Amino acid sequence: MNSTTPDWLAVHPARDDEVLYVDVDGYEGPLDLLLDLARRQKVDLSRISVLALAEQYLDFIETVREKRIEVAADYLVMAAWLAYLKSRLMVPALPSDPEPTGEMMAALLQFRLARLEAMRRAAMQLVNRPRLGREVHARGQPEAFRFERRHQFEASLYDLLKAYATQREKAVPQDYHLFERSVWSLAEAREILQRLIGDSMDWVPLDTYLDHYLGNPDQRRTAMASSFASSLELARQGHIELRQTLSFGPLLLRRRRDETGTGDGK
Amino acid sequence: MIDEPFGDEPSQIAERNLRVIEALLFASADPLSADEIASYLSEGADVAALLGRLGERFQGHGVELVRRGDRWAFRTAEDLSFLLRREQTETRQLSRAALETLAIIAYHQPATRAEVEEVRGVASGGGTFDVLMQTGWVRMRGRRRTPGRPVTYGTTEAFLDHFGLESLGDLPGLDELKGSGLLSSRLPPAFQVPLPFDGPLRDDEDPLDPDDRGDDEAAP
Amino acid sequence: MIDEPFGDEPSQIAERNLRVIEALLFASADPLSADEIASYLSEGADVAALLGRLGERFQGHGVELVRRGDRWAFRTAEDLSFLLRREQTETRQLSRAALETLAIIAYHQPATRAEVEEVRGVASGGGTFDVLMQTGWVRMRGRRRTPGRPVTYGTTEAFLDHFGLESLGDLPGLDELKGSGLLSSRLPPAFQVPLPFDGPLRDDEDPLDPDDRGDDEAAP
Repeated sequence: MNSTTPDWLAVHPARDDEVLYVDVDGYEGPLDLLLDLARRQKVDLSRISVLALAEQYLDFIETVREKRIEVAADYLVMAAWLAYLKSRLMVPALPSDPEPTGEMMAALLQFRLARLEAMRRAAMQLVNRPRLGREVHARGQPEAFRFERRHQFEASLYDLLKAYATQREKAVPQDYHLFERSVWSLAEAREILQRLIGDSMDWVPLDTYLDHYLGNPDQRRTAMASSFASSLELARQGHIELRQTLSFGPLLLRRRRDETGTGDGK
Repeated sequence: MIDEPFGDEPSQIAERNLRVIEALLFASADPLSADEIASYLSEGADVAALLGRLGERFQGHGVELVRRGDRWAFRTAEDLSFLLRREQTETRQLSRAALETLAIIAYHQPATRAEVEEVRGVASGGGTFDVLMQTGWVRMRGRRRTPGRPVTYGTTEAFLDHFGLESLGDLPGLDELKGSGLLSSRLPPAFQVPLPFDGPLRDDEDPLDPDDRGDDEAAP
Repeated sequence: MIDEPFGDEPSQIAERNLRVIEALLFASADPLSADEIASYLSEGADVAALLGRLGERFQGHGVELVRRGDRWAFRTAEDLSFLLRREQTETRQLSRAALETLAIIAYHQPATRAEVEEVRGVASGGGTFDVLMQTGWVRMRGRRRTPGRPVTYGTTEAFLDHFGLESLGDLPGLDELKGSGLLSSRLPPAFQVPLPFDGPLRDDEDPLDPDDRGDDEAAP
């Protein structure tokens, strides 16, 4: 092994038990935890005491839970299975019992542990092989097919234009966003109107105030409608006065006398 | 290429073919198949025999001809590895979970995600398989003909190339694992010990759907 | 490397040195100088003589040892270079994201990645730009003189070539796009199609730094 060996090879360096008891997250699932506990028995996996292993696992989970550390469901399922395994191992099976014997269950567990360990070892051997780009190298300056690559990609002008048009069109509502003023909310209209009227005590037609906005066809209607509605509201609240001398004549507005100087209405 | 006398036509043609193969394989960073090579050679050339001869010529060289699955490539000799050792800084190091998953796929292929999880005893995050697919070492092979039609995974030729294996039979410790029955995905160990298999689809595998992205719940 | 008898020590060392040079030159991305090579060889090795011998061995091969200035490399033999130029008919379609990005770069160039993203309304993965650079249709022009100095992208002559355009001015404008039905006629009056520009750097563009790889965070 050397410095470039990936971290995981040093998987579980002899942890001391204190660390072990809180570090459930350090394990990749219940089988990993069991394998680690099994290794602590320092015997060949085939000669391991499954009963002792089950007890250690159950103790571990119990301790962790006492410390109110949340344990993933996988671990609890395994705990339940091991508790059952333990009971099967301790009570001799009756010949009529249809359930698998404790010995069968123990063999199953041993098999799974051995298989996981074998796969780990295999992964380690694999990763320690002379690997391409590290110990073994391909041609550093490949020459093949350099010329054809330019033509490898296909797209027609139509595709290109279609893609562009679609994109731009899709973005249009966002472009509209800039002009969204074209709908005046009542609150906006009210604010604009109050600002325009200011402290003016003279009768001025609404159209004159809105002159700047009415010139813009996008805004004409909404400016007129919202301002009118707001002017009614402002009049009702006593901020301004309204006058219209003839039907369809200009709507005149002025600030109410006792409102002078309080643009924001008390 | 002057270690053999030539002058008669067939040998001249063979020499030329050898030169072409040498140039092609030297020029390409990725292994080439016999078919790909054949299209550059004279009609009816015996590619396998030519590759064999080329391999002999480069035996003991600093660069050797190697077989990777059904493909061939020149690679620097393994025994020079300590001299040529380069740290791969660009490639991210695989997580432990990913390496374990890779090994399980390699030794148990074709393997479904559930089978990998069964060996590891823990649910794999989707990310692990994605990362492995990104390395180019693992591919989706097809779908298992069982309820849910889970995707089956296997290794690629890039996998063989990266780890310097001629074929899956070169996987380290394969014989031992086979002997101990540890390659079984079924429990308890079945009598018939399966071998990793990266050939065409098996009887219990369906091809992937077009545009299959490996979501485990495929439409039946 | 077995075409000469050896057995005596000096010849064994020379053989080994030859193997190392062969592997080094094969694996190196750039031609190597004699000095660079020497650092891998046994003490006091005569690099020039070894290179001469290696060159002889590869004479007439599909691959030859060539000298480029003071440096050495393996190259496909001249007479076989046609092998590498073979057109492959296999073509790949651009992904939708790549096509959209290309289109926006074409019309809005010089455009930064952020500007493209603004039009597309989604963040582009780095992969999209990489693919476009691979096509050879898009190039980095320079860096915009704004905070962050983002890279500006534009199209290449290969782009014009591929799409059959004499110049960027041939890209259809707003009215033509509307006329062909590609753009709907119900667009806000403010809707405009920019005039693309692929000339020299503009006032607000700085040249790329040497070895600029387009990382968006460049040193100022």
